[in-house]
Amino acid sequence: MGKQYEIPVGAQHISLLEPLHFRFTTENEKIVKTDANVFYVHRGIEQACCSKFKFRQVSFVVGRVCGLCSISHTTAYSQVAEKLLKIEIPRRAKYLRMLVIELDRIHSHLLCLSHVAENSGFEALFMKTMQYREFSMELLEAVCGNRIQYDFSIVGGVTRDLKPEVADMILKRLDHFMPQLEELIGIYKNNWTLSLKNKGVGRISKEDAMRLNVVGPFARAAGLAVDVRNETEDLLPWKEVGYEMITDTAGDVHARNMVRLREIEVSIRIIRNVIAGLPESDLVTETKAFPEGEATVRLEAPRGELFYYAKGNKTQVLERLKIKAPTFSNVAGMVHAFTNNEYASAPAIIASYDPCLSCTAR
Amino acid sequence: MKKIETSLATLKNDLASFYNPAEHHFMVMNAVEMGEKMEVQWFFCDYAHPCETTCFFTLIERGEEVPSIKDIVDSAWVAEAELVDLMNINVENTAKGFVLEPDFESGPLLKKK
Amino acid sequence: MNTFFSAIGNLFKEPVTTKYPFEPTYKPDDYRGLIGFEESLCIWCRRCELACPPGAIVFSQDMEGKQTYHYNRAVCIYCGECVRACPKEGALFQTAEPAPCALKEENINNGWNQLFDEALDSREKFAAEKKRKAAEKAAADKAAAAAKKAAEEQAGTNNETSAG
Amino acid sequence: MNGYLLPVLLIILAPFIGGLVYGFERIVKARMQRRIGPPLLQPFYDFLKLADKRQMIVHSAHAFLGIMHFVSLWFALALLLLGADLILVIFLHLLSSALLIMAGFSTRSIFSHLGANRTALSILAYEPVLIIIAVSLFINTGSFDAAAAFTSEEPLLFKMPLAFVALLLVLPIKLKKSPFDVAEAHQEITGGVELEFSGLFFEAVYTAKWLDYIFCYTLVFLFAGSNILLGIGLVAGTFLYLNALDNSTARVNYKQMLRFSLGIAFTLAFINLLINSLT
Repeated sequence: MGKQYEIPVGAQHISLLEPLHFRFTTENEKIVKTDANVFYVHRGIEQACCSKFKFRQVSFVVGRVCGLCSISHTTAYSQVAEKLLKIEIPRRAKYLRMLVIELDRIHSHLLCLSHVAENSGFEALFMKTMQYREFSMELLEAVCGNRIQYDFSIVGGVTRDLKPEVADMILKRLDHFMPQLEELIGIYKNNWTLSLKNKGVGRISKEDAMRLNVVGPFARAAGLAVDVRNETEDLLPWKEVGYEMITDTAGDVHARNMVRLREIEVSIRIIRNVIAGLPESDLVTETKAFPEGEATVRLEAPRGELFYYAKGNKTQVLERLKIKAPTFSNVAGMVHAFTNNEYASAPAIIASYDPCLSCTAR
Repeated sequence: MKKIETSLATLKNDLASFYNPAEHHFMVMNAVEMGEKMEVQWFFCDYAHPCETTCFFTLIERGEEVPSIKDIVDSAWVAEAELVDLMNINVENTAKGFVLEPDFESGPLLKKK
Repeated sequence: MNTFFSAIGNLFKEPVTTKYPFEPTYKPDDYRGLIGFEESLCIWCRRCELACPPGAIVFSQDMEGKQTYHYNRAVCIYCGECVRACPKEGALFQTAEPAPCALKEENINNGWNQLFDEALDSREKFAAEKKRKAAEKAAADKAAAAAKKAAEEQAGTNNETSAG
Repeated sequence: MNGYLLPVLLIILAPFIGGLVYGFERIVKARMQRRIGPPLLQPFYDFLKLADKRQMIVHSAHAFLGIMHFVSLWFALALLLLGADLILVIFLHLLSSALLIMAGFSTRSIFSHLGANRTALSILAYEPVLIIIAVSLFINTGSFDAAAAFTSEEPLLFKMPLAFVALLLVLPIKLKKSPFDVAEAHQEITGGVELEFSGLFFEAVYTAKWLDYIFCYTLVFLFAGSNILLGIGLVAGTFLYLNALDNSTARVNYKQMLRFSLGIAFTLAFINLLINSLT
């Protein structure tokens, strides 16, 4: 029995992008116990949404909960508000929402993959992934007019239409990206040193994933088939545009990388189908009603299941808005999966969870 | 969304008979202010397609102790700790100070009087 | 192994990074940039101010009732909600021009807060003034009416008396 | 006297040349990642910027050990360039690393401790290989002096190619390059022993890295004997190899590193030694 060391990682650490704090108890650099504190950035967004902002403005406020999954938050909120207002949005708006969500998923997954590479000590792959990610940012800018804060969904529909030349540009860029994606899959799959760092590391079994209610690619890599796109179809018709569940069985960092890379392929397919089958209709359903009653909405953000609960009281301001971010569900699983790993692989494991603490703490 | 009313006394029995880790997925806990009382909610959903969201809820007085469901749902401690700090609800066996600093004024999400 | 040789191969390729401030980056034609305002078309309904999520638009009003449009590019989130809310085509529009950086001298945040409060104040004052004027006018009207009535009554009595 | 002019000049200019090598390496690395990269003199700009920083020291012994690390490394380099006994040079180099390890353990920072720990482990990984190279040198030239290698007519590379391969395998450990940069590992232990140094005292550790470049490339140069063109070729090849390797691998953990260097590099060097001593 070696001497126990306590290694604090965070709230500021080179390998962390987000303000979270882990305290690892290690024996000869082997982690035996983990404590976590993930709430460093409580911003009171829920309180602001229920007091300061009108319900139509809230979709812009919740977009600021997170920079990466901005569109997921705005869409989820818009859907919950539409449920409260009891309106159905036009089909074209649904398709456009799916388009932007999937483009966003590509860029979020590539960002996560690049950070896994960086935290494994593979700076060149980080640079390469970031270089290949640039196309998705430009496409989002072309579609939404902004690189990060899309402000694309509003209550009742979407703000902008997809211009034909932009649609052409998306298809062209996706064709250009396909060989690059193949190259990335090759590197992440076959690079020997990277597999030393990633294979068998940060494992979570399917039973533990189920017991700890893990969501997103984290759960799918462990073989737990949980994806909101597979479960709900009332709000966005995912199956119509070629959604397919991606799972792996290993449950380690490598499996998470592979799940993300293959999900990018699925996203590309969805985007192509959306553009091919874009229905003609209005963009927004206008209504003069006020939100009333209770409603919940689930949506698959890049990191997993996003859950919105809202309660309206027939005024401009909501009574209560509850946001559950994907990382919130993963906290218990995150803490669990560190045990019996080398401290040296801890940064790569953290990055492979793809934690989004701004979402979690709100 | 299916809403099932329960009470503090029967909550644990209800959840134990309902919750099956292979079928259901615990999402989050939530509390809504209803005047003087508070509505505490436990959200579950299915892994199946089409999925159904189930919500257990109960009305409590302010300051009343809510039983913890940690022994039924393993990952519930995060949601419970969040409610304790943000909504100032008294949950069994859960200390303050996970979501906010321990010396922070508790209940920032409560409506200002 | 492939990565090893591609790393050496990369030595002979152009860097993919752009020298951003010195050469332009990609920008779509309909980039969400600064909000433009055409005063001659504005109908002063203030719907943009109500719609704006961060409160980057405010109207002040002087004592004659003339309104002035104020816009803060540092508070604006370029969502275009004001343009959608505008009932008059062309009065508000979104340009593709990115906002310039805010300088310290502009005092853009505190100055804006002050301006915002002052604008609301000025409107309240105008409303109060209007109310006061209306009340005055009503009082004057009432007085005038009363005077007229009195005069009429007077005249009536006069008539009566004259008649009598 | 004339023969000493070049080594002495090299010794005096070593930090400066090392800085240039480092600056050039940053450009090459950036190009390998398809970036533009910093200007060539960036290490010196960093140096000047660091000199301007507020100096905070953990305790005086810590700062002193940092400076001594630099001084002893320079001394080891000087002896190597002057052609002194290779065993002496290697042990002086070991001493300089030991000083850094002591500095690392003298603070209370956990990252500094881990860094010192890992530095000690990496010494365990590369030092045996260096010693075996020195012994092979003795067998081949009849002397431990580095001067014997510098003046040897036939390049040592042809006599002990496996030892050269072994050296190439352990150099990433010494120069803290992927896949063996466990001692520094900024994503894990944020620089390790360097973490607690600041300002002017960090300069010592920072510049010592530049000296390490010169030290390692001189070791490579040793294999060319008196053939200067071959020597330059070897150094350039090694430089390219190190950077390409750095850009195509992830960091392995210290156990894998030890297994690799003691299992493969050490064996290679040892086989070479056996062949040399038998023929």
